[in-house]
Amino acid sequence: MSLSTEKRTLLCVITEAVLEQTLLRDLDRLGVRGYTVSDARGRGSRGIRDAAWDEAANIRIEVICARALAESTLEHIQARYYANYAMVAFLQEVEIIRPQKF
Amino acid sequence: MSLSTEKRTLLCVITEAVLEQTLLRDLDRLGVRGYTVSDARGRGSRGIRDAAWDEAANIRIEVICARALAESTLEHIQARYYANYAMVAFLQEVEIIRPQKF
Amino acid sequence: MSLSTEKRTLLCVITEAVLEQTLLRDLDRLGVRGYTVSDARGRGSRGIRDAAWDEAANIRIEVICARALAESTLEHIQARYYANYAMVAFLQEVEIIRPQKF
Amino acid sequence: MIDIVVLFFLFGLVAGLARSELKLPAALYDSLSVFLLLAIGLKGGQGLATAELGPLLPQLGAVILLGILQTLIAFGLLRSIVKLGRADAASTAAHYGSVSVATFAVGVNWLMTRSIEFEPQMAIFLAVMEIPAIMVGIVLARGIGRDTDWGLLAHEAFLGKGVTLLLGGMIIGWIAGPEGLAPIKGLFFDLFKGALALFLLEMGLIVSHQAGELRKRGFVIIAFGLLMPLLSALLGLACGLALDLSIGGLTLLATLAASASYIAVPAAMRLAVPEANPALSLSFVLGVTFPFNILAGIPFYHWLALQLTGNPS
Amino acid sequence: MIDIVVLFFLFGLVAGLARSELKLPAALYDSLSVFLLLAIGLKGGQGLATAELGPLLPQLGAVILLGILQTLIAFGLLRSIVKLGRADAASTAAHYGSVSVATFAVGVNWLMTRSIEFEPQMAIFLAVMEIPAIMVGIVLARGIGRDTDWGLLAHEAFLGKGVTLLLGGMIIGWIAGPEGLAPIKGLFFDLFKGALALFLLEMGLIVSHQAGELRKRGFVIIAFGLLMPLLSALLGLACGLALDLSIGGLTLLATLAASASYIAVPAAMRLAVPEANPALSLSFVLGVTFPFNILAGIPFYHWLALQLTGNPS
Amino acid sequence: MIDIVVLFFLFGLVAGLARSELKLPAALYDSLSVFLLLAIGLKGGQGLATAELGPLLPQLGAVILLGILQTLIAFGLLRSIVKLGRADAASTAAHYGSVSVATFAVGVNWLMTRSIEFEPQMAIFLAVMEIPAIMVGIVLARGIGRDTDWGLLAHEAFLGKGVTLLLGGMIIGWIAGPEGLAPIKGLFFDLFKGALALFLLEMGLIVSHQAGELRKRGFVIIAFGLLMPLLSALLGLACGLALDLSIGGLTLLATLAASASYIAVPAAMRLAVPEANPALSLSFVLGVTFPFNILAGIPFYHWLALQLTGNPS
Ligand SMILES: Nc1ncnc2c1ncn2[C@@H]1O[C@H](COP(=O)(O)O)[C@@H](O)[C@H]1O
Ligand SMILES: Nc1ncnc2c1ncn2[C@@H]1O[C@H](COP(=O)(O)O)[C@@H](O)[C@H]1O
Ligand SMILES: Nc1ncnc2c1ncn2[C@@H]1O[C@H](COP(=O)(O)O)[C@@H](O)[C@H]1O
Ligand code: NA
Ligand code: NA
Ligand code: NA
Repeated sequence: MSLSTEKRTLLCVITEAVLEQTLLRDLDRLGVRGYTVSDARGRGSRGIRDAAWDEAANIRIEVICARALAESTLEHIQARYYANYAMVAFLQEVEIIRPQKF
Repeated sequence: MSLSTEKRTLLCVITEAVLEQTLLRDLDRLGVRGYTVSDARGRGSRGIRDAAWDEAANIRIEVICARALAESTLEHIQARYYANYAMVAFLQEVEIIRPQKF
Repeated sequence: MSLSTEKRTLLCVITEAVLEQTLLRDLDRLGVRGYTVSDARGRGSRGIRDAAWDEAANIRIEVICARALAESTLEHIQARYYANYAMVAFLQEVEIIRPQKF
Repeated sequence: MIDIVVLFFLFGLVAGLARSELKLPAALYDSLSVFLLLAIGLKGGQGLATAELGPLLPQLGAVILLGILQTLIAFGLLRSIVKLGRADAASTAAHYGSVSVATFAVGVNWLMTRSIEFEPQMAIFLAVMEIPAIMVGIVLARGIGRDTDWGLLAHEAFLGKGVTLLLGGMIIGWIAGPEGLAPIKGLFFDLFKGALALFLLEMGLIVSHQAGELRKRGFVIIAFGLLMPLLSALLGLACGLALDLSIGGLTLLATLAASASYIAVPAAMRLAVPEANPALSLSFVLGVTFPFNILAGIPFYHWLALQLTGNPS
Repeated sequence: MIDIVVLFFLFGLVAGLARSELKLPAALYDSLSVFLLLAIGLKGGQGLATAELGPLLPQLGAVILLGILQTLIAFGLLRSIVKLGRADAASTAAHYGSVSVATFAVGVNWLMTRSIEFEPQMAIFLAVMEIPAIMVGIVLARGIGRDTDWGLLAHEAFLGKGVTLLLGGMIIGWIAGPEGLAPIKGLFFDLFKGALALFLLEMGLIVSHQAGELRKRGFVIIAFGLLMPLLSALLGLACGLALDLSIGGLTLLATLAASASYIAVPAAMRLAVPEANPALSLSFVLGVTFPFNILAGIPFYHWLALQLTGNPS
Repeated sequence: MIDIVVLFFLFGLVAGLARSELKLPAALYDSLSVFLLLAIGLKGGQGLATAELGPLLPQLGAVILLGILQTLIAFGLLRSIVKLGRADAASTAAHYGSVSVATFAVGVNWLMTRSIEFEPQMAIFLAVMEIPAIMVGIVLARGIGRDTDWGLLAHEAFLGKGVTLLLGGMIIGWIAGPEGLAPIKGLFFDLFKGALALFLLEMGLIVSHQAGELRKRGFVIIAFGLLMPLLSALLGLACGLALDLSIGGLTLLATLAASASYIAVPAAMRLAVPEANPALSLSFVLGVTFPFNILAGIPFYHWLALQLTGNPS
């Protein structure tokens, strides 16, 4: 007998630490009910970001929500930040067990 | 020619840092053979947890294992912790190449 | 109307922190265009790695790229490091919206 | 005049309330707390090296009883007057029956600044009073014997970070004595007040985050958060008189009694009484009692000690 | 001889260029910057406690104008001669119109080492000059009123970490005065130079990472990065003469003017003018101006101050 | 009496064995190790500023040979008597041929506490002896020329964090001399012992984690872990006598020889000889040799030095 799960979408955004407060405010405004943030470093088209100091640090934001909200949030982020910031974002399917929560 | 991979399930639990030792002991007892922990912060139904001090810090635990074990572990966690702790958990499919390891 | 996304593969490697520079050099050489690194701790077949000091710390490397490159990178890593290092790696499907970037 | 370390607390509080972006690295806060615990332990142990240990055991018994008594009283008040549920009342009561290292450090600093002596065993009292309230709180929440893992809890209590550092520091200080400690005096004693100032800056920031919770429940939290430490301080003074402590010792024991834990107890209660709401307990302890004690309580307890011993200076 | 703290900077620079694996923990760098900001604020506030505050307001007006003027000049030069785009020119100009705490600290250290007095309000100048250039830079990039969230920006500017710590430290120092600060002198004053040395070690490492960008654009960056601080220093000296500052004060105001921000401004510009390339601005500021100021600029500005006041020692 | 810093080590060890929840923030441990390396380097460099450098080059040659010899002897013993595989024997031997900064710091502290002078170049010996054993270990594991990336390894060796900080500190100390260092003495010299104490507290915790491995292999690890440092100390004393060192210098060179690396070498071996088991080498080094050296070895090597020079005090 297998656990009854529901599908949700995980949106993951990796970007400059300086954007943290701004992005979290955006998420609030877009109706996201929860998020998780962790510290990271990395390399991409905008060069090496080694977290040696705040200017060069990355964060990793994860949001679990309904597909539609994940997509609209990603679209908002794309329109507003992709051009000017070191940023990568992707979507994944996840299974959760408290559907009313997300 | 593509790499031969096998499917496993990734269980990810985001919760209060104070639970770390307790949860890891539970995982041990439930038969999990490995896990990865990292530090995080976030927001959810139990408010903002900004990791300014230990009380307000989150962790992110990842376990890769067989579907059945992931489900039973998640069920155990749900039964024991969901009611009283800031906690989110989800499952994902992953592909691995050393099936005997997980 | 749903967002038009493309599929890519996320390769995630969890391993000893001492390998960081070596692995990132390997990724460069294998043609990977970006990666994200974060700090972690954990337990596996090589025992507890609690990050109390550098020797016992883990890292978590994520690479988003085309399936073929993810597989060949994983094969390289397997051949070169699996036998002697604390290491776990897995693949996942992700959806992205700037296909030329990955 | 207001002590310099308290000014740092107020600075953090105001900066936090003004929503400044000021943030100390978590590792700095952690490091400072390790430092303060060790320094307090070393100082206490050094004193013990030259003190008589004979009367210590009964004294420890007395302060343990003091902590238990406070917990029971707090539980009674929280159930009957504040009308909290069983779990929340038990958990909050445990916070008040235990002690706060930061409050103790401010008290020590207050006395040192005024060159008022106190007994070296105060640091042991601090270590010893951290624990019993936790046990009592759990029993109050659960009754005895129901699915609590006491082994685990005893481990948490006796081998938690705070108690380990205090006791370890004390034993080192006791073995080494003043002479043996001389080489590390430059770090652990000369920088104590500066480190305490920085620590209180972060405490101010943390306390400022309690404002939301406070606004929600308001009056009742403020009332209990002010009255309980006063009541506890009186019990502490009574206990101190019975133990024949000096003025400094009386002041510190009153401070210890009046102080409420916000590190060891919340962590233990989170695990042992998970259905209690940690934000509620912390709004009492951090939102009201901690600031009250360091801003007004300590001088007042000293004044009370003077009155009670017939030494009104 | 070269100051010891500057040797630490050179060490970091060389280690970084040689690709050493040397790295300081990020939390240490953060903690040191909190420490330096607080210490500078405390020292300034302590001085203010005994100074006349009458002439302060017009002085603040003067240094704010100085910062705005520098920003405008830098913008003009960057647009017309360096041929940067509007956003990059505006952003880089804001860096130069603002100030660098690390450069200021090296200047203070340079003067203290030589027992040269300076006015206590220099620390206020530092806090006040951090902000206006940010506003001007944004207006230069965008024009007035177009989708900038000024409320947010004012918040960033006045409640950013740097300004909060400087002002908080100053107010504490001012309230407590020299006597009140005595207990924390051991941490904040006696260890100032050692902490600055460690901080500059990391700065050297950070500056070494600018080498790539520098090599790419080379000459024009070096030219502007050297000339702009010289020009600014002259403006600073003129302003200082008008304010009737002492030799030490003149040197420090020239240093402040010559210095360019690499913490507060990059963060603010990143949010307010995102299309500007942060690596470009930092290659000017960190790759050229910062090292120039601490290696050669400060003694030179002092020499200039002596000449201008007819005190050639 | 036992040194205060060693008491901190024992405290950490006991707390770890008792499974206390005591943990220092990783950033604090890292910061302390940066601090200790810099301080040792500065102190050494300061001494060199006033010393004759003529005899230095042959001395460096001698201690390099000493390190190589130790590595070869350890390899022989580990292969023939302990019966380790080639990779494990080579890797462990490299640990013993190299040196431990923490052990050296405890030795320096031991001598300073007793006002025993030693040659300033000991800090250079420390830096120089870190590296050759790594090279020898790799050759022993692999033979020459087989797929080792020597360029990379040389980089690791000469530009690793430890060597960079030691050499950088030494050069700064040498340029600045005692006078130039005066402003940062408050941080780097006055707090040295306190910082070492905190560092050893964490070392105690780390060593306590070796208990499991030790229990598994037991006797042979303890035997080699005790005998090898004694043998090495004798070689070190012989070398020191040949170099005509003072009593303090003899003691420190014996300590250096007896010490085994647990930072630089494990990291290098992990990359260069990955098939060696790092837990095995560390159980020798941290489980036995490090505690032995700081608890009993150093005073014993000093006593031997006195005997050998005919100075039995
Ligand atoms: N292909 C990738 N896979 C994983 N992370 C990436 C990738 N590309 C970029 N990143 C991360 O995203 C950040 C910004 O990327 P970019 O905008 O390309 O500079 C980098 O600093 C990395 O942390
Ligand atoms: N929708 C979500 N997406 C990602 N992380 C979340 C979400 N909701 C909650 N979290 C994380 O889980 C923690 C506990 O959530 P909660 O129990 O809802 O307070 C939060 O502090 C966040 O770190
Ligand atoms: N089943 C697992 N699930 C998640 N992480 C794992 C698992 N097994 C191992 N790890 C992580 O990978 C590291 C190396 O694993 P190992 O090589 O098995 O010692 C561990 O320290 C963990 O951080
Ligand atoms: Na109490
Ligand atoms: Na400027
Ligand atoms: Na050795």
